[in-house]
Amino acid sequence: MEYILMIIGAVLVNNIILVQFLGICPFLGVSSKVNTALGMGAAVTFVMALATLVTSSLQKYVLVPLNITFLQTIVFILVIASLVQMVEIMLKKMSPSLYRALGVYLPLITTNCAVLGIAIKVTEQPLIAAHGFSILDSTFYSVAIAIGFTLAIVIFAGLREQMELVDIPKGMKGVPIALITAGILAMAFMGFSNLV
Amino acid sequence: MSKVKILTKGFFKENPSLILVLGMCPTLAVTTSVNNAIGMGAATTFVLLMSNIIISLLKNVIPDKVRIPCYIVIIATFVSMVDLIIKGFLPALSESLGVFIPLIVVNCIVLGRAEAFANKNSVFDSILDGLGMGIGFTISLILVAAVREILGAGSFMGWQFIPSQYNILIFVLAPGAFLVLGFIMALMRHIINRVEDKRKDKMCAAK
Amino acid sequence: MNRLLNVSGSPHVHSDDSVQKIMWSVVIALIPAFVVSVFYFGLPVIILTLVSVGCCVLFEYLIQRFLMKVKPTVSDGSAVVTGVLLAFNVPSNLPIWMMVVGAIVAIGIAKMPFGGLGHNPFNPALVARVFLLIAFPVAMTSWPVPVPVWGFADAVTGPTPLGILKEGANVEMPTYMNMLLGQMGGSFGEVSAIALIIGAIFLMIRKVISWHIPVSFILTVFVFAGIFWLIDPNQYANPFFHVLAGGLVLGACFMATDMVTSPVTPLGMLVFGCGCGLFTIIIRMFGAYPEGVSFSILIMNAFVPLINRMCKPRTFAK
Amino acid sequence: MAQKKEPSLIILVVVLTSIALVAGLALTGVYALTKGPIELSQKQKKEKALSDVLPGFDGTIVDTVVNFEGDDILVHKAVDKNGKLFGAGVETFTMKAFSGRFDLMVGFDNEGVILNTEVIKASETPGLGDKINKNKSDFAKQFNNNDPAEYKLQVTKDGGDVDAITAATISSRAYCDAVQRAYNVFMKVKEDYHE
Repeated sequence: MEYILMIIGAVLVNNIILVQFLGICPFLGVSSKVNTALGMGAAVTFVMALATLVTSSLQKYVLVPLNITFLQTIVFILVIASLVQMVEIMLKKMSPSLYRALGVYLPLITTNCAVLGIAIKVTEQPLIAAHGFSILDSTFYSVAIAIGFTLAIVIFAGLREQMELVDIPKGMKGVPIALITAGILAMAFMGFSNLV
Repeated sequence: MSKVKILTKGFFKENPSLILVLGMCPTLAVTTSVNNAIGMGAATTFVLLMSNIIISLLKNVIPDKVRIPCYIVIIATFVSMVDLIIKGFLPALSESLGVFIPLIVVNCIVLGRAEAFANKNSVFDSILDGLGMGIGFTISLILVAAVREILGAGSFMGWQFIPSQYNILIFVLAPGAFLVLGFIMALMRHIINRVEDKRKDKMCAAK
Repeated sequence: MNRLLNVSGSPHVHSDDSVQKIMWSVVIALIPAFVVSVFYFGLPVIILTLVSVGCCVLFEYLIQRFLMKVKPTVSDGSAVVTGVLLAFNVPSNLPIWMMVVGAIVAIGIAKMPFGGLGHNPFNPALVARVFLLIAFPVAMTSWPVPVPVWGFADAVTGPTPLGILKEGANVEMPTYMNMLLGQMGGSFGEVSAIALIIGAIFLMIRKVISWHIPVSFILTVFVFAGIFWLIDPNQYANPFFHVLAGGLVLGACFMATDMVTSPVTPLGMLVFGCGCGLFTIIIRMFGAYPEGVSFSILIMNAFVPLINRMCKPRTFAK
Repeated sequence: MAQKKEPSLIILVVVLTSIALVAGLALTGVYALTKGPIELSQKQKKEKALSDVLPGFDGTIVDTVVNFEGDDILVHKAVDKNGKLFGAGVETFTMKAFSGRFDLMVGFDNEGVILNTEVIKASETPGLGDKINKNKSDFAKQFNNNDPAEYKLQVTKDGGDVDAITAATISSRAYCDAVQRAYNVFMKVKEDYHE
């Protein structure tokens, strides 16, 4: 039950883009087509789960015992950057078809603040109070967050595809109208507040 | 390019967040109050300046192949320093900016300036560039924050001058961030279009 | 006519005359509900509606004339409909200036930036309503107690039936008869289910709206509320209550059916209606806000392009 | 991977390692410099909260961790010069807040009467839920000098004695939840306390 609530919370209530403002760059950049948005979502989910698994393990077994949590930022970003590289190389070798589908999005993920942001956030306070800081919880949460990311980016891509077809006033075209759409979407998502 | 231009191009014409659409996350997230915006702007400017200096100093030492990891390490170091300093001396600010201080690492502005400017130019030019971009970023943060704080909380830098029953709460919440930024960007583009139209008219007239 | 409305993508209807006809039909359909609200809430209803309509028309005119520099199209009546619907979605004691803010939002944020009528992905009146709800939570949730026209409507405030359910206030629930006729707390246009249904039937006869969305929306709410009610009748309210309470009938018949912001195929409309119903129940039962109709329609508005994509007739040759 | 024109792998590794090394050293230096102030500011904050919730107390503070319903809760027991329990500051929390969680410090006297409450960490909605902070409204003050044994820690709408913040019932309920948890923990501590 706790995990179901966690999923709802991460996908709808604290949607990473519309509520937490993380990962806005890919949200605005890679959301003009529904198919690309889906690809990006899948790639982010994959990397995020992996990254959170590794970073929370490092946090628990290396940084905290050695009392060097002040190196957190630098360690985490290096882990994420090299993970992205590794995933790219491995995918290329092991599953060329998946690589073709996700490959172009992978390098973009290093600078996607959602991955680093969530990796840091999950270390700050226990996700389920009674569990304390748990690697399993963190990884699970990051997958749920990534699903929320995918949901938001796909909905948004649908809206933008439709907007391509109509005449948006000159000054509003592109990023401004995208931000206003995101604002209205964020309003709609506020209906979910305190769902869990 | 003249030195003055290197410094000032980030203020308006190449404003990193309002024109180049970089660093959107902090622009949306920490602009609930002008004080937060100034803090975030100053922190980012510091990181931008320091990383620009170090990277332009080391531009001949760092091999091309590993430059991105090197930049990331350098940037992350300065970010962690800022994080520690703010935590130690400005704990209230650290609490309200939260995770967005460490996230300066992935702010595209910083890595972008390293790639696009600092690794090709002299140290002095890189200092100007870093300062200019940082100030431009800070200006846009303050602009967004001022609109949000005045409309949403009826105050400016914590000084309340509109009674709370006239506050439009939504502007300090998530949707307000998107709306305000969207309209400010539209306004900027409108101004730029107008200026360019006028310049074209002048040139036509001169001919 | 029906065919034209169902299958064309936006912009839907090219001749001004048809848009006008549709819009005025909607206005006529809203008159019964308006009369009932005036009966219960008195003069403020008339004032707020006039302010809302006037501001919507004025802002649309100003924006088109001076910002977009195009020929104003306010005569198509769409701004009037937005104004009336927006006014119907607020408590009758809302300060006038907040109503003006709502009109600015409806026209200046939800409609014109997207290019005007036919291009806006979200229903303008709903965007404004949700904006007001988030911006002024106190003013937007203190409802005057309905008193027939000879009383003083705005003297006392009381909760809506859904508010009673959510907040557990020690107030008696209105009877079903009162909820049907309109003697319950609430935004002034949503109180009388009967008046709204009469209007909706009129629109269906005129073929301005089709039955798909209202029926699937209300049915979904009924079914899910029923399931919860069967599980635990003490904790969850009766499904009839959920259908009559709050803005469900108004939302399902007049807002969700807005042809610009709803799917084009009948199947899509059914999916759309079910989605609205599902989100409404989720928000009503578990969310922080007592009423979920406007949020759920906005969310489903966002899904419309995806629904259209899924439900479009397949092309055979590829 | 390695191509002909690239500099040799060794150089790459050397450069990267030395940069990382210098970075690590520099960071350790800054850390050493800021460690004091960071700990000091955190300690001051805790101490200030503790002295706010235990007004007029000067004696020794004994910290214990109490496991309550699966959560570890830190209790600062206030013991006066004679070894008698003066009261305690309980670091409590709630998961029912509008934004998920907030943390409070609640002070009790040795009878279990609430002396004072203080928000440690909360991110409730600005303008609404953040009125739980004392500088924004008087909401939190109504808890003071009440004994939860008689004073029902629920908002009036739920049949309790606490007046909720207008339009922020959830934050108000969460506050009650956190205080109730603190009270339960304190009563447990009080039972176990042997002078």
